[in-house]
Amino acid sequence: MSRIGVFICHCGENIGKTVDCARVAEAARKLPGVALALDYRYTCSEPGQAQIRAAIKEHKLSGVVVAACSPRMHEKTFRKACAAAGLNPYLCEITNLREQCSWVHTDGELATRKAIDLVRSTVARVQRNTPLAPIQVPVTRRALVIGGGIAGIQAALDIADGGTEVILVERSPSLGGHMAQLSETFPTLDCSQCIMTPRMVEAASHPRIRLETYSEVEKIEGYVGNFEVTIRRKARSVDPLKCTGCGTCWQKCPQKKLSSEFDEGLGQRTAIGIPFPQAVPNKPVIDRANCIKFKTGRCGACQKLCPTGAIDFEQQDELITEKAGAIVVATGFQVLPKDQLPAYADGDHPDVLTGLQFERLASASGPTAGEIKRPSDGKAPQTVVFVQCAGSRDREKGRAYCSKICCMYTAKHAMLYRHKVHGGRAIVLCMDVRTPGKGYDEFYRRAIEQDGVTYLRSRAARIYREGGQLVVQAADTLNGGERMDIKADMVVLATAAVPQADVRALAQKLGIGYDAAGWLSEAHPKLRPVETNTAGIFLAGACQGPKDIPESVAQASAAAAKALGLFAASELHRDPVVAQVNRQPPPVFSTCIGCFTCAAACPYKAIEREEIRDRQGAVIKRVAKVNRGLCQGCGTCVTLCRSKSIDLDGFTDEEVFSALEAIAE
Amino acid sequence: MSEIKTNPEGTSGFEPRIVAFVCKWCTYAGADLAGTSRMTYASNVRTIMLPCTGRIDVSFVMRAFLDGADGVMVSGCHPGDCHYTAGNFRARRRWTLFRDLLDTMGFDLQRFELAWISAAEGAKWVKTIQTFTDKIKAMGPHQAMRQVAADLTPALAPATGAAFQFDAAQPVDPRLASAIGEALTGGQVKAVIGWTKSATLSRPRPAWILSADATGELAAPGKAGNLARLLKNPRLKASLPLGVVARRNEVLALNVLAQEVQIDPAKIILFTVAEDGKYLANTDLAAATATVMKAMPGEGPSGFPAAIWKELDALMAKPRAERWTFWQEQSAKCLKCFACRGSCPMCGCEHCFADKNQPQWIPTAADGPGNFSWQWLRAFHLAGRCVGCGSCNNACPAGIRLDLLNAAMARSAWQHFSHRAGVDPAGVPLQSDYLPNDQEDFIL
Amino acid sequence: MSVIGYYPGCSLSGSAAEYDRSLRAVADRLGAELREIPEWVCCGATSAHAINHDAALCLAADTLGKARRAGVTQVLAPCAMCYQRLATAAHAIKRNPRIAAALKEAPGLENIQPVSVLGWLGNGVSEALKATITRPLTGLKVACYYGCLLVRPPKITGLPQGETPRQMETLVTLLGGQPVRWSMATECCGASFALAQKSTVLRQGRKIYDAARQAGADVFCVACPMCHANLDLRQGEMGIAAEAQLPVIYLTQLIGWAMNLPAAALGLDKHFVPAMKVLAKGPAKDPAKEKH
Amino acid sequence: MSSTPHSHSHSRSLADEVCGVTGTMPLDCYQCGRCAAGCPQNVPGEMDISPTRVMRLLQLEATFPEKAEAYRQQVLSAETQWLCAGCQACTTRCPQGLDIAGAMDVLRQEGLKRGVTATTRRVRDIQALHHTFLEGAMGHGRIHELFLVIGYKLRTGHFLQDAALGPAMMARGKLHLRRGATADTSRVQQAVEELEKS
Repeated sequence: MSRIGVFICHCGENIGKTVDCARVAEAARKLPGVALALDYRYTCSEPGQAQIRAAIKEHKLSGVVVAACSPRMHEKTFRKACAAAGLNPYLCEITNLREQCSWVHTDGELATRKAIDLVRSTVARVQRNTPLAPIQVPVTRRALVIGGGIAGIQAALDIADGGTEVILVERSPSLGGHMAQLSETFPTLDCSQCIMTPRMVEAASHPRIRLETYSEVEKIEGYVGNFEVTIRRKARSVDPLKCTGCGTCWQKCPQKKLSSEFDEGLGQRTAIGIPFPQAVPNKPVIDRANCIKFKTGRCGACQKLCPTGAIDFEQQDELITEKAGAIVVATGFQVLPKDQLPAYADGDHPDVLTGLQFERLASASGPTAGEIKRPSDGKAPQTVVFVQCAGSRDREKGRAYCSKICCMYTAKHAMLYRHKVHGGRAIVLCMDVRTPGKGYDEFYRRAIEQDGVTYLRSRAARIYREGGQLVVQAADTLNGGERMDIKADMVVLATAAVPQADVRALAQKLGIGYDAAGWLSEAHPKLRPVETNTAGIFLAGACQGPKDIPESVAQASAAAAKALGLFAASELHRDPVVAQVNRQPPPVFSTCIGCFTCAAACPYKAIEREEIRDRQGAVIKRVAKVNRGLCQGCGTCVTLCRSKSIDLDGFTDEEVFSALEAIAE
Repeated sequence: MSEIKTNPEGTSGFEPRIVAFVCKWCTYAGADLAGTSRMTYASNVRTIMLPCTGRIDVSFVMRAFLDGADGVMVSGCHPGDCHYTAGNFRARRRWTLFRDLLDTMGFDLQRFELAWISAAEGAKWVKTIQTFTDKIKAMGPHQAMRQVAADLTPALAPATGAAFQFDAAQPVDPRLASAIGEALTGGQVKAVIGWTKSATLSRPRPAWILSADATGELAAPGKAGNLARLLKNPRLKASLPLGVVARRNEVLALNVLAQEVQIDPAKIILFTVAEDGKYLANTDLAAATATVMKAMPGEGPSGFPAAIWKELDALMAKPRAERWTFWQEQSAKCLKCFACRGSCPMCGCEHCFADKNQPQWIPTAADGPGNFSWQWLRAFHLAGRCVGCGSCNNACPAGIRLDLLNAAMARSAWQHFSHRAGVDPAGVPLQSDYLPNDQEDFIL
Repeated sequence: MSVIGYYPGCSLSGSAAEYDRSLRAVADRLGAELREIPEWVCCGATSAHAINHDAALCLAADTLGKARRAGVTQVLAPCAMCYQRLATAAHAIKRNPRIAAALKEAPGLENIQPVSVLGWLGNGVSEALKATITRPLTGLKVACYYGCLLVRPPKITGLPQGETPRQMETLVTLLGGQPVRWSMATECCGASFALAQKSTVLRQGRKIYDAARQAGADVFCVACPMCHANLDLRQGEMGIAAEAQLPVIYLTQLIGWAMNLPAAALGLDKHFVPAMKVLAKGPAKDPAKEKH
Repeated sequence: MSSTPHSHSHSRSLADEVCGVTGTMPLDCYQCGRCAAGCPQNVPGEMDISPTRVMRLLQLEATFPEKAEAYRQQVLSAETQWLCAGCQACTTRCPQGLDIAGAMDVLRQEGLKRGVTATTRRVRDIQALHHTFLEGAMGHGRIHELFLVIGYKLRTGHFLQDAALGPAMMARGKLHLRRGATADTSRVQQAVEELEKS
């Protein structure tokens, strides 16, 4: 006869307010196989856990049921407590009385009845539980970092400095990401590239970091500690080993009028070249879509003039596979394209800019060498209107969230403009100004108090042209909503930060979650902000949600710490929730008949064929065998097995059936 | 502790019992989110968490119903979001077939809800549960299922139908006999499975021919039966390479067995015979398959007498309740003799789930729940595998229309997945496979 | 092209007679049958929804019911106001079954679909239309003026680009004309305030006129009797000298003209700001012109 | 699902009325002012309070029962809702998806129902027009423009307004002396009564 201990948590008022915990305990006591049932105010507290440990020893419990919050919250806590008292942690199960009972039901009677059913069910299940031992798996001491922006670079550097190899994959030809595009950074107004480029060089020259620029992650297999990554090296059409980065090719390239992505379309580039002068690595790439040679077969100037003969028009994409123990995802964000804002862009008026375009305009290395000139006629704009929340906090358009960085960079833009165009008028349209952060609010006030920027509390209705003149329709909501049509020479839209267009595809390759907007999901919003739901994959930077530079860097270091922690152990202990094919004494050996319906369905190719032989070595029968290292415990095989010869530890058919039958009683 | 609120009308009236099977990564997390966001919904649902929708066995669903659930919901990650990459894709196929089986049996699908609910969709969880609960409340208790337990008078109508074709044994085509003789003497085969006169029955019975001079016992194969089932015989190993007198029934079955690694086609020679008993050729499985395919219509499930589809249509045309009663009466006749299992070339398990008791997959008694559980699960295990040879019908002493359920599954496999059993020895088993765009209009 | 229900609405049988006339002429040339809804009632316009929500919905819904009994599933409402009211009713019927019930309408009323003149000409007609163009509006600079209700609100009209519609431009281009790029295409003209709150109409009208003028337009192209009236009747009052005034032409009139239909058949002689002198610039000779 | 917001006051607030008719909740307004910024009538000499302020007053009326009466007076007696041209620009642009133009309709009707509206000349004119029009529509099923104008002038006494236009329009066949076709509206009238009852 089993001896189960049942512990019902009030969670202060959270459960106790709706569920009559005493009654639940009373009902539990009556269940067969239950040795004791106690209700307690905070079972997760130290005294609460002590209560469990004591009971295990005193009553020689064969199993424990904790009826409390969601298992996703405290399962580990309570299983640890059991282990401490010498009970196998997998003989402890959680009943969720909070997230899925007391918090979501208002009727106390019905909630209490439900609680009793759930407890009864879990008790029945625990009686079928078997002790399990964690699986040990080896760890590959190499990290993969996806994305070469500031977050990716920081994570790579920290991991490498921690003594582990890093492969840093960046899809564009150079490291740097958005930060390399910025002019100055808030709240210090120090030049972005001055602080960014040294980091890029450091990453490139680090003995333990291997750069894979102009490359993308093609496929990911395996599991924590043992990922196998396929990387596509896109054809640069330039042999990086021969190329010295002398620049002859891009100086001589006749195709000079291509709009520069790095300058957000405000500048021009050649068909071969590096995205910006400080690019790392300093090796050019041929833009095959626009290269005359590739389009017409003629030209080839670069090849003729290259002193080292590095140009290779025949170069093909290359697929390489690497092993990695941990993965840091740092793929960043993009800004909402203007054409998504028809009411503002006025048919893509050249003088309506995105924030990122203004950064290029204000940047000393930008197309205007840092002078604020408006694209249409190169004149210095006398009135500039900065429009915040351009696409953000727009429930109707499915972007209810705040892009977080715009308030600060808009204040910065307005400041920079006032510094560069003396006597110019800077008007900011905002709904709120959100400046939490060290020195942030002081910075924003400085824009008003020292640099004379005008803030108008309004969301722009529409931006249109009257004759040649841009007009911004606004209203001063602090003055009863008085309408103001502001004539502007230039408009800067603080366009919303949105997820990378193809982030969902990547998330699906990695098997990690993302929210409705497309931001990657952390394992827990408060307690596990840098982990994902997939062990061994961590998040850094704006791929998780809008973040400014210090936050991205901090999270990158956190992700690095997580990865290093993983590498610190000689081998990993994985949850033993894996499938296994039954084995029985001869002559049966196993009820498996080796139809391998399971193998065909296993997403991890974890099911192998085992041949059972007699003493003479003749094959007696062929049966399925699960590779415990590869198996991730989805249980698809178990369901498909007709002879019911495979089962899933931790979720066995018996456990499920007994839980199910008990619910019905 | 503060006062606990109770609203009286909440506790009065019919409170449906609803069981939800959800995956750990998406729906369970979504349900937690509903809690942390303090949304509220009906308290009728009892949730059972599993790692993945791929783990959710249709037997769990049926057991929940048999144990008195008025509604069952299954939910997991949206397609493409599966934590295990494709568990939900396979589950989707399983549900498509399962729903068609339930529908054929006249089970009310309104009581079986499916939904994709992500970890971010707390609101969707609330809406889905609430709407489902309200719906079931309106529908009332699940009477149909209670009926299963009740003692039904079996339908004693004589067993008739497309698959019942007992024809007297005819003399064998001499060319077949001689071909077999040569193969045996020439040593291409150690033994041949064929047909011979039965001492007791008018129709032919299977026989192992071990020598050329035994070929005299051969009789022409009838239309019924399927020799492939003899390949389950332990004698098999000693008899390889083996010859098989093969009609469409055998050829299709052998393909399924090859697909499921139960036979090695290289070690089997087929003495193919036309439907009229004429000997065609002595070939390998691939060639035999080609011949059979030519004789079969290019569309629709493989095997099965053509007449059965009309019978199936007629059944499906009946009101749901009538279908349900029909099948209850059919399964009431079952004696649990398992002759269907023994005669089926596909039932190759040495230890059938029906004989397992930890856990017990089906109640062992030959009563309402016991029979019903065996009948539907047997049919489901044949989904995408049954080649419609009708052996089970011929074997069933109670004359239960097993073939109709098999046919329904075969049609479902064809209609939704263009899958035909036994035409490709290398093909992936129906339920192990999936296409990202498999139909799913029935999933919320 | 198939049969479509026709709901002229009050103004097309009065002040917007030329809209009605030109629309019928164009439909005729396109081989489209307009089946006028028998016993159609006024849509209630601004006033109904302004002071009596239920009346507004019932008036419009009643016409939808009559359309169903006339055996059509689509109702063409050329007047932007009528269209918007019918569409709003259709939308409300979906949300609130009480309306149909109160009108003793059988279920399914929500399936009757109001169609705007843009929806009608946009969907598939364009091809047929191309074939009928024999007098292209070469060189004619057109300010396509949608006003409000043809496109707003998107939830009702189903046009996602509520801010920047382009259907009229597409059609005008198809006619060989030259749509100008301007920024007042969906600005409100003051609509029903012509009587009770004229200052609005004059102020808005002037704004719209200036924008079109600056954009170098020769004519306004409209699809709404109110827009037409407010712009055509009152440019003088807006303080615009006669020679500087811009003709205000219905979309269907422009199409008819491009189809080489006689001006009179299109009611092109009915405007306060004469339209002919501008149109006559067109390449082909105008048979109707001699009569004048 | 109990996650839809409700007003804190117990009696039905104007916000509740608006929510009932438009299905959108004024309490969701976060006062960004985009409605006011794009409103053609929110200019000096026209609307007396801006649409965004109207929404704010609705929020206050719903959330401060103790001062609700004062707020209600203030918003119902505003000219704004009467000067709204119903151009739908606000509804189209509201980032919170609120039907602001719809709210204006509700406010006019609540005002009339409770006998609290602005009483300025122009508001009375506008009301006169609406009533004349609706009576015409409900009465004869169709609007005859000449009779509409005459009816309006009788109501308001603006006999000379646009006097010159009439003949000019007749000359162009845009205005007829005799009433054209009419249509039966008995069904509509019954329906309206029924809806008003419930």
